Amino acid sequence: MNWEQLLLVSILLSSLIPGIIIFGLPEERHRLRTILNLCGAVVKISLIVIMDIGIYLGHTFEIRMPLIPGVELLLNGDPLSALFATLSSVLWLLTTIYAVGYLEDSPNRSHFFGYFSLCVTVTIGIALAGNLVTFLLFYEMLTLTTYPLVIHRGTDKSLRAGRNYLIYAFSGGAVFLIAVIWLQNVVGPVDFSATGFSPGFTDSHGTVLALIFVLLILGIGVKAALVPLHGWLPQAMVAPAPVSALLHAVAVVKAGAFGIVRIVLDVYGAQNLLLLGVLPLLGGIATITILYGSLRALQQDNLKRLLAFSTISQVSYIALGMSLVDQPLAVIGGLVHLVHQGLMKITLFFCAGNLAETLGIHHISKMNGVARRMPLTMAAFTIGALGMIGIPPTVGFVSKWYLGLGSLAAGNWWLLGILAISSLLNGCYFLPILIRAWFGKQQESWPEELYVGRFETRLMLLLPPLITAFTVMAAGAVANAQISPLAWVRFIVREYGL
Amino acid sequence: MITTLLYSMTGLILFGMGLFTLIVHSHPLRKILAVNVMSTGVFLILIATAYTPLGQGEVDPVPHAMVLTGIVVSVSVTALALILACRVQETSNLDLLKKKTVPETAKESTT
Amino acid sequence: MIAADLQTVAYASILALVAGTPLIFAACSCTPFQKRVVRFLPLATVPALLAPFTVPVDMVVEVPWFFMGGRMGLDQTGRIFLSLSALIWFLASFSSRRILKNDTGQRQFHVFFLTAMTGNFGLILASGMLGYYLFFALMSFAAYGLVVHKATDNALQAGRIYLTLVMIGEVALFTALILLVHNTGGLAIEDIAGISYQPLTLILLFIGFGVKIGALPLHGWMTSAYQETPIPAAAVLAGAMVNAGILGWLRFLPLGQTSCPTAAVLFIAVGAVAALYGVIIGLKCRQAGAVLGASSISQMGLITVIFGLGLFDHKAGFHAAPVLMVYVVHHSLAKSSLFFGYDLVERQGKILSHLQIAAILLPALGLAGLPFTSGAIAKTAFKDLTATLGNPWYGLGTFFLPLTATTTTMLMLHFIRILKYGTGTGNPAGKRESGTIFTVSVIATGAILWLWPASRDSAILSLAGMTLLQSLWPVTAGFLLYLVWSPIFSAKKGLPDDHKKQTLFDLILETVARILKGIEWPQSRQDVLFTHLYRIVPQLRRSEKIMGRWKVIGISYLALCLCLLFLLL
Amino acid sequence: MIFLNVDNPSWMITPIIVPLTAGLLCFLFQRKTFAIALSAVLVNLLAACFLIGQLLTCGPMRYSMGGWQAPLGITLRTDGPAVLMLLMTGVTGFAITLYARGYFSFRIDDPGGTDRHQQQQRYFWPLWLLLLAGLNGLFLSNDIFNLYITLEIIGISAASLAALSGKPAARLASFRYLLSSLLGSLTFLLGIVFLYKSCGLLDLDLLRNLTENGPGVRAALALMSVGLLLKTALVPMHFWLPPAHANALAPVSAILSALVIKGSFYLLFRLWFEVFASSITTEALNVMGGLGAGAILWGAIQAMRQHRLKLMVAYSTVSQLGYLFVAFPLSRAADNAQVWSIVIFMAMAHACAKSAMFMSAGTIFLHFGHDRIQDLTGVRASLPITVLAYGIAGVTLMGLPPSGAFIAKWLLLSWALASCQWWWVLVIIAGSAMAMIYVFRVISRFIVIPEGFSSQKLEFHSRLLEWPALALALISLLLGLVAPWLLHILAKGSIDLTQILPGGLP
Repeated sequence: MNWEQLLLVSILLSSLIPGIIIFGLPEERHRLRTILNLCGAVVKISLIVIMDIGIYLGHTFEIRMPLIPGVELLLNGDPLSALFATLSSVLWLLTTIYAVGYLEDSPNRSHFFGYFSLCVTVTIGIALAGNLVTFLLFYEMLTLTTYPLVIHRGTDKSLRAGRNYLIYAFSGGAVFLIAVIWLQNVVGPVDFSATGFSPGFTDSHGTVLALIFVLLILGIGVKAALVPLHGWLPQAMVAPAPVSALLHAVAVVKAGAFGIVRIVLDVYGAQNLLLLGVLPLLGGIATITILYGSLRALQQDNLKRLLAFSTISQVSYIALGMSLVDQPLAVIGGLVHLVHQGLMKITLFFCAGNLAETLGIHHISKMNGVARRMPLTMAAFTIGALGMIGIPPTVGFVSKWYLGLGSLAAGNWWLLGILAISSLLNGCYFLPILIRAWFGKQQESWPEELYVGRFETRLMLLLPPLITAFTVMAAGAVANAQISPLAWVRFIVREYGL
Repeated sequence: MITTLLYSMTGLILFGMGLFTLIVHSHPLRKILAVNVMSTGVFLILIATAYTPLGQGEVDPVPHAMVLTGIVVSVSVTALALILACRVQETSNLDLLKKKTVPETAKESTT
Repeated sequence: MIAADLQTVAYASILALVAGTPLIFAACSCTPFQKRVVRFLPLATVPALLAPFTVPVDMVVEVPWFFMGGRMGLDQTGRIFLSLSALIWFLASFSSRRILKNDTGQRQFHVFFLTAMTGNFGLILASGMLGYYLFFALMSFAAYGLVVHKATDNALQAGRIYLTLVMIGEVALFTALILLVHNTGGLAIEDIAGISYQPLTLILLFIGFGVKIGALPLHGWMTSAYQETPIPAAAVLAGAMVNAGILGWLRFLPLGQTSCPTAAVLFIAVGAVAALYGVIIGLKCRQAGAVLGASSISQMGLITVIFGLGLFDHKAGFHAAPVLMVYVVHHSLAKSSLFFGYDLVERQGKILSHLQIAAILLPALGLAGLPFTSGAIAKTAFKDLTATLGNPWYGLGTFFLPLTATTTTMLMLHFIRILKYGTGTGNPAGKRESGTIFTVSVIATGAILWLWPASRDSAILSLAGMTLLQSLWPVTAGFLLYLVWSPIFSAKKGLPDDHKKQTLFDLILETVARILKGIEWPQSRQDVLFTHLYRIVPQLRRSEKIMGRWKVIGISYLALCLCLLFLLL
Repeated sequence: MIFLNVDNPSWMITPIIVPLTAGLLCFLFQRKTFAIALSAVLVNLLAACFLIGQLLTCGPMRYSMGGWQAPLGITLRTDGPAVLMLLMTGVTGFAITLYARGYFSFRIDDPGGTDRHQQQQRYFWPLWLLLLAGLNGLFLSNDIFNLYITLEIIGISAASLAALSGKPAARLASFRYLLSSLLGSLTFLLGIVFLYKSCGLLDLDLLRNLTENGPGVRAALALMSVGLLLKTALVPMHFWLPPAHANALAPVSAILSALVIKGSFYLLFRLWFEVFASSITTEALNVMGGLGAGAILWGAIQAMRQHRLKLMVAYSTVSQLGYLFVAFPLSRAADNAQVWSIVIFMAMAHACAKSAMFMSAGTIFLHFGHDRIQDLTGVRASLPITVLAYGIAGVTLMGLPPSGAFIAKWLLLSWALASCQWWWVLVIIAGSAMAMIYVFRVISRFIVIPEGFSSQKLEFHSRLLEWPALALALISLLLGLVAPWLLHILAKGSIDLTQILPGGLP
């Protein structure tokens, strides 16, 4: 085992081991638990950064483990996985800090943080998966590890949400499994590679491969919350805020979107997909999802529910970018949105959690004038929301810009219109919130003011959204710098030779 | 040949009768007896296979060995079945000799 | 070599400071030192005031890491715009630091004020398309904070209309930029020169910047926003930020390099209608700010016409560009002077003295083109332009221009009338300072066009006797007409309030919401499904019981035996 | 010393003799029974490992008991599937033994306990060891009549074990179990009679070599299959299984569900795919597959509606068995070794997972005094490891990666798709989905701790109750990762006949 392989394994172990230890810790030892969590997160980030550098310098990170003929587990660090792994690990650190603050004094924290760590381990596993079987393995485990988090509150509502989540996720998983097996039957074992499988198969098995592609997208679309497979996501917002943040920005939905990227870029490859002619389908679904999510978000009064619908809409940008896979600019837009959406959405969820945890505000109609009570939180929220709309210099603009250029380059004028409409709709549901919060008059006292102290809320709750909001601005403002999500995505696209 | 066939057919008929009783009658004791009749039927066929007309060669010893073993098994199984039936009767207050159906609710003790 | 490098670095840092200083001030106002920061508020504009005179023209500094490739520089146009804007911001920042002294939302106001300033300076410096868009958005959204600052219902309503239109403008601009970049392949503004525009791009550019200048279908925000914004902020809104729209057009449809007759007709038509329509709106208004807003719609209409004239071909563009600049300078200074005057009135809280009325009349009638004012110079330049372009545009100068002068005169008289009978709140804190600012701005309005080399020809031309006469009669006509309108207006008590209008966009949003309510599904549909499923549970139990009966077992046993025998034999 | 050689085939009697002897000893001494049982089970496990080693070094072996050669004598043999089944039994049996120890001492130490518990323990060990001997015999035996004997031994001891709890329901269930088991073995015996009548052979290797199978042999196969199906509890003959498994003591349930069922299935599979492979028709395979599909769906549907934990687990056994039969019709798309690999993976994963599940259910029953699912909220707070074990085992039942069941399902789906028999795909997926529902219906109760929930503090914790279950669950989950190794063992095919019988067929 060389150092590259050791690094891959230790990346996975750096959160797995703390997770397992935390399960065994008694409830009272919160200090040790916090230290373990944070150490794990920091170690993971450092290891992943080392891997990033290694990948940039051209090292190969690969572990193979054959199971049965044609089925092997393969962990592989390529630029794309580095992107997702870095995002997840960084956001995990912030979410952990946030969760420690959020769950202060609440019961069952060992359990919660244990699953939290497992969940991130699995997410990193998804990032590092080097073929469809490994991806599937971690993909299914992700459902298992997030389920206890979704039902953490234990109310009937959360149980129902959990039930629906499971039904959706496993149905998707089953379809995905069938598709993966079928694909293997047709083209043999496929590792993720820059070109996808050999184009010869497309000539001989065109219809079947197109059908398999549809099945793959359907299967993965459940997690990516593509309409009409999105039903679980708005319900799952009954989970505690850090979990929602995790679901929406770090792990589940993101894993789905990442899966679409993998399927499009690495399994099929641009060449094959163009020959098969299935890309308009993906583009169509993405478009419908973008519009539908925004339209439903317009109706919501519950803040987290609104954010959930907004996620549905935003994540589809990634799928949209992938549907224009032959256009490097669109691919850049889609890929970079993977990071950008995560940053923005996690900010918004942190802020929503702060409002709920500090003042007991869950509904937009109760938010009048809240910015005067919690200016920093709302400032972060504002940045996140403006990012969602796509106002420069936030990162949201960068994604939309590339997507727009890409869709034009592909000659799809109407996609530009969709982007414009989506921006408008985003404005329609985010701007009223901002107006309420900043300029609205507070009518009565807050529903339940839970925290009174030096800062507007607990420091551990306040810092993560501020950091992410700052990143949303900064990553946009220095988008063209040597080290930025955009730069890395350009590197990826270069690697793919697009 | 006829002899073999005769024994075999008798064995099969015994097996069938046993099976019929096992299925149709619900009384535990009858069921145990039915199983015994069935095994007797099988043994009969088995013995019949060993039959060789006089002077036409040696008698095949294997079926005999098998039947002997089978009888031993059958006896022990019957003993166990009887014990179990008695225990069932003890706890469910059924009279073994009276014809009364065994309640089938045991499967679901609680709902 | 090193010296040259050093020089470049120095210029670059000056340029960065122009936009950076207000931003730093904004950041500082978020800290506890806010009070001290506010005292030095005008300092934020100092780099912008100095930059036009220190940084060489047409220098471009590349900042590759910044926001997808930043470029900034100061060309001739930018220089004029920057000096103009810096002056107005400078005056307004004096004013605003005093007026808001006792205001509770002071911090919020200053953050928005300074951010808008950053945006305004930044967009002038930007010489990349994305940079322009970035600062333009920054300015537009920050200005929203200024509009709704009073947080009254009226202010919020005005803000809502403003924000809706800004959103539409932003999206249109975004789309237009993507189309442009797709066409040109580069992100620098110079790349635009000489490309052929698609009709869609033209329309989107018109919408994107038209919102800012209140071009005709997008004018809805102007009257109410000008009224509700605190007056110093309104002064920059009307004097400086509006120009961002013009500059946007100049940047993205460069005059002298674009020839696009269709667009020209569009611009001219829209501008001409707006020039008159603005006055009609304004004459019905009852509040000074709203009247000024309406006047802006009208004046910007004229500027749109000038711009449209320049779009015909390259030659027209070359002629139109300087005229446009003259007109912009004139309008900005005059309009901000009017706002500063309005500010003074508000602070005084009582009726103006005759001297003050005379002082306000100078920029007011200047807008109408009274001889010896900056307006006369600007209009002369306009007329000159139409003369150069020949038929059919000559008519614009001879007929249309006097018409607008007449109507503008009416509007301005209406404004002064409202001021005179209006009741200011009275805020003696900044009264003296306010007076100073007003004086400075009036002097600037009166003097700058006379001193400015670029407008010297027109200035001399405007002094010719014929021209004097030509520019005098419309004013007189307007004066007389207003004498007629004034009693009618006083009689009309029941005119609708300026704010209670429902915009088209509200209607659309409401309709969408209503439609969406219709398609909302019941939350419990999954639960309904499950209840149906639970209904078969007893049947399941029964069938399992049946399968446990010995008879059934026997039958299935026999069936299986027979089946296998049959299949295997 | 020759006896101790590694390549001596007579080693293979160890897994039969040792448990048998230990069972007798337990029965005779009644003291230190756990020590005896534990050592026997340990030896059994070691022997299984040894036999695997032997198989890997020396290839398949044959051993004639008492020196009597086939066709007259009784032979044993080792090959890939057999040793893997031995290993499965060894591992599961070892864990179950430990668990049983914990289980009985918990009940005996319970202040409210009675002599009854002591007595149960006394009978449990000998019966369990006898059962183990029978199972090992079944896996190793190469003589069809001997197989019948082992089946009967298994049947008798299993029925007695099932009755051990002494509850009326358990006794009745056990009686039904015994009767159906008898019906099954008699049918099997009738099949043997037909077989012997047609060809006069009992040795499996010799039977396999028959060039032509007459109608007698085919009829015999049909009868034997029906008998074994009855013992395997394939739908629609599963009636005896859920009550028997659910009402037994927890370790007994684990044994019955994990091992006993596998025994008869293993035999059936051997008959169909090795011995009489040439006489199998596609229609017959399809019928078996259809029954398997029915089992998957029916078992899962019934499991979903259960209110009691153990009954639910028992029905899930009915469902999981179906997967083994769905492999039948797909075998045409693959060669024999691959079909074996499906069955072995499925059986091993299911054995470990199901016993872990029953153990967990038993532990919960012990601590809470009931197993009503709806009243089991928040069990995690008191029994975290048990719940974890249950959850992991559930993951295996659902066939999620990297469990052994996943590998099996992967292969099943792969062949189903390759041979365009998509209906099996639908069935398999539907079965997994329903497994998800019935597993998570329980897990969500277990792990949720609603607000204001006060967990019962349990004074007494037995590690033996919790850890064996977790270990088995983990094995079942990680089985997929050692798949190459298992495949390697499995690849050591059966013996070349010319080697055994230099004289040719009699």
